[in-house]
Parts: sequence; structure tokens; C-alpha cells
Amino acid sequence: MKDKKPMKSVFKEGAITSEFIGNSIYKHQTKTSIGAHNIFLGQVRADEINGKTVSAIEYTAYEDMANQKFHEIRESAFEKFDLTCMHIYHSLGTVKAGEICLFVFVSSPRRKVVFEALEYIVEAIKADVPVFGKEIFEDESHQWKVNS
Amino acid sequence: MKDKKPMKSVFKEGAITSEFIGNSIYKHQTKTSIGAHNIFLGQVRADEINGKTVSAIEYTAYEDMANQKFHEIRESAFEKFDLTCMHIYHSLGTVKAGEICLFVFVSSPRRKVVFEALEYIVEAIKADVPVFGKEIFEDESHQWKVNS
Amino acid sequence: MNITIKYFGQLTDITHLEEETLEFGGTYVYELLETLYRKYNTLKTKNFQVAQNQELVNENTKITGHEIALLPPFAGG
Amino acid sequence: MNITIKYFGQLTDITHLEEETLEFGGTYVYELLETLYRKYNTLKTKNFQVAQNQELVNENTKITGHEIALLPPFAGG
Repeated sequence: MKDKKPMKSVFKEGAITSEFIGNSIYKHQTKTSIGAHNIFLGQVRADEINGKTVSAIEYTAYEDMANQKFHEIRESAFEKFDLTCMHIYHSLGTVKAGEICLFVFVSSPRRKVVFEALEYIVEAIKADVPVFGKEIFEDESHQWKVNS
Repeated sequence: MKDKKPMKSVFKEGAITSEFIGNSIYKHQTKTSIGAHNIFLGQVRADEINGKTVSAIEYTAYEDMANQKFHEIRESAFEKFDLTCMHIYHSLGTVKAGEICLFVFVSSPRRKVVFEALEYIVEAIKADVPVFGKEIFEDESHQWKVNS
Repeated sequence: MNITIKYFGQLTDITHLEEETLEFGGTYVYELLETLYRKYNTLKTKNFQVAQNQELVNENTKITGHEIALLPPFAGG
Repeated sequence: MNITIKYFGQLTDITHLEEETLEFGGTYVYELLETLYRKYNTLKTKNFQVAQNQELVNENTKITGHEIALLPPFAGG
């Protein structure tokens, strides 16, 4: 049942749609050893900075290294936690305010496991994966996003 | 922006579909102060117990008290955590193995908040809400589920 | 007084009904339980909590005439 | 030797290119950085890490000839 595929790209061009997420949930309904799913979604905020509002983030990445890091995070999470499945998707390119740029999905027989695993994975992504975000304001000026 | 509606029933007849969940995610894309969503899904496991396999759970509840408890959990979570929205849905009636019986959805500007809030809410639901589950085996015999 | 009692989950396997109204002459929850144990032999062997007016109460709580519910272990989610 | 250097995020606002190949005569990462600081004045004021062969390295690491990347603070998710 372990869904441990060989290394593949987690990047998707543009926003991650709610249909994609719903469909991903649907596909797990044949895996009847799963008792608990936990999903994290990162959504682009229309932050106001010095009177200007963020209208989108343009994501770029050092893709080869990023995919390697995603792979390491995945291997390490499967080692630490009793997970049945794990899926990670991250946007590249333009994602508008209100749209989803990160989708992390973990499943396990038991709920305690998914809470721990999901937080571990999301924090590792924020800390270790070379992804860069250019916050585009409504007047087309920009600033570079930094994870806090 | 606080989505604090008056008390309403969280119960839905039968399984919670992936379309419903996807649509619920979609509706949050207009709320551009949100930066992080966290979703918990409880799925019915086809557990094997003494050689028999669970094919479905039939949920019943002490509905008035359960809705009161859900309301208290909701109020308490909004007090403890900086949440933008919170939604809880629980199935009543028959939910087959592989189908979803619990959907908890929290959103906030920041990710740390959603991790803490979601776990708090799910644990409170398991502990405090009078919902009962009859595990139906393939031969139509049953046993009563108890939360661990 | 007349008291409405609701049964849930596995307790309904014993009572074979979900709700009944009883004439009750006592004062406390434990007295009501004794009445019910006489009526339903195996109820005493079961693990359950008592709610009055939708709040959990203990055996020494006074019966107020509000709805009483017998709640076996919860299994939500 | 010839070294390919990749620039990411805000560093591209300074370099105005994402990748270039340089002839490099030194041995260590810090020597390469000195070369780059001479070429791009304001690069020195920026916060970034260096990766060689897709692994983060420090200033005293030897240059092996693999791809070098200059990585400003991450902003995934």
C-alpha cells in the first residue's frame, strides 16, 4: 500500500485548483486502510505593504535541487511516520492572491500520525527547498518574499 | 472576515464527498487574507476484526447535545486561535469503508495557527461530542466503535 | 414525575428502544439508574455516561425533570 | 576552469541574468565570491547561500567544477 514512487517533480505550472485537490482526495477512497487524512494548503495573501496590495506571487525555483530536497523530505517522513501516502505539489509561475500555491497531503491509518507528519513536512519545505517568490503589487512593482 | 455564524447543524446524511470538499476549498479563494488552510478528513477503515471485515459504519448522535458541543468547540477555538474561518461536518447514517465521515477545515493568515487549531478541534470532537458508530461487517453482524 | 430517557449506541441493543417515558418517584440520578437496572438486566455491565438537559452529570445529581440521556463511549470522526 | 553560476530570486535584480559561465582561476568558494563581488557591486549587501552540485556549501569549500548556485532566502509555500 505504501505509495513510494521514484523521484518526480512536485512542481506544477500556475495555481493548484480546488478541483485538483478534490480529485486527489477522491483517488484515496479505494485505500481502505486509511483512517485519517491531513491536508495543508498555502494560499497567496493579498498583503498590504506600504499602502500597496499584493496581487500575485511569481514563483521560481532551483528546480533540480528543489526536487532533490522534496525527495529527501519525502523519504525522511516515510521513515519517521507510519504513513500510507504522501503527496506534495508546489506552484511555479504566477499564482494570484486567493489561489493555492502549495498542497501537502498525508494519509495514515491513525490520526495522531498525520498531524505530526504534516507539520514536519510543511516546516521542512519552508526551510529547505530553494523556491523563490516575487510579490507583484497592483502597480506592477515588486518585492521578494521571505519565509518567516 | 470572521465567519462566525449562529449555531447550525454540522451533521450531513451519509458520506461527505470529495466534490463537497473541493467546493468548500474553492469558496475560500475570495478570502485573500488567508495564507494557510488545514483540513482533517476522517475516513472509514475496512478494519479486519476476528476475521471479519468492516464494510461500513452507521453513525447516530444525540443530535441536540452534539450540535451544542460542536458550537462550544467552535467558540472556544475562535477564542484560542487567530482563525479566519472554521467549518465542521460530520456524517450521520451509513458511511461505507473508504468514504469520508468527518471534515474539519480551518483557515488563518498564518500556518502555525492552523496546525494547532486543527488538532485541538479534532481531539475535542473525538472526546466531547456524543456520536456513536456501529461497525457493520460484510456478514451484516456488527460491533460498536469506540474512539481511542 | 414523568421522565423521558434516551438511549444511544450499544445501549439500544439492550433496551431495544431509543426513548421512553417513565414515572419516577426518586430524587437522584443513582436512584433512576437503579430503576433502569431492574428493568434492563445487562445495562449495569455497560460503560456509559448520563446527560441531563444535554450536560453530563454524575450519579449524585438531582433529577430536574429535563430529558435524561444514557451515552455509551463516543465514536465520532 | 569554467564554472557555471546560477542566480535566483532577488539576486537576478542585480545580475540581470539567471546563469553565466565564468573562467575561474582560484580554489575556494570565497575566492569565487570575491570575483563576483567585483563584477556585481551590490551583491555583497545581499543575504544568500551558495550551493555546489545542489548541496549547500560554506565559503571555505573547494570549487569542484560542478554547477554553483547563489540562493537568496527561500520563500516556498
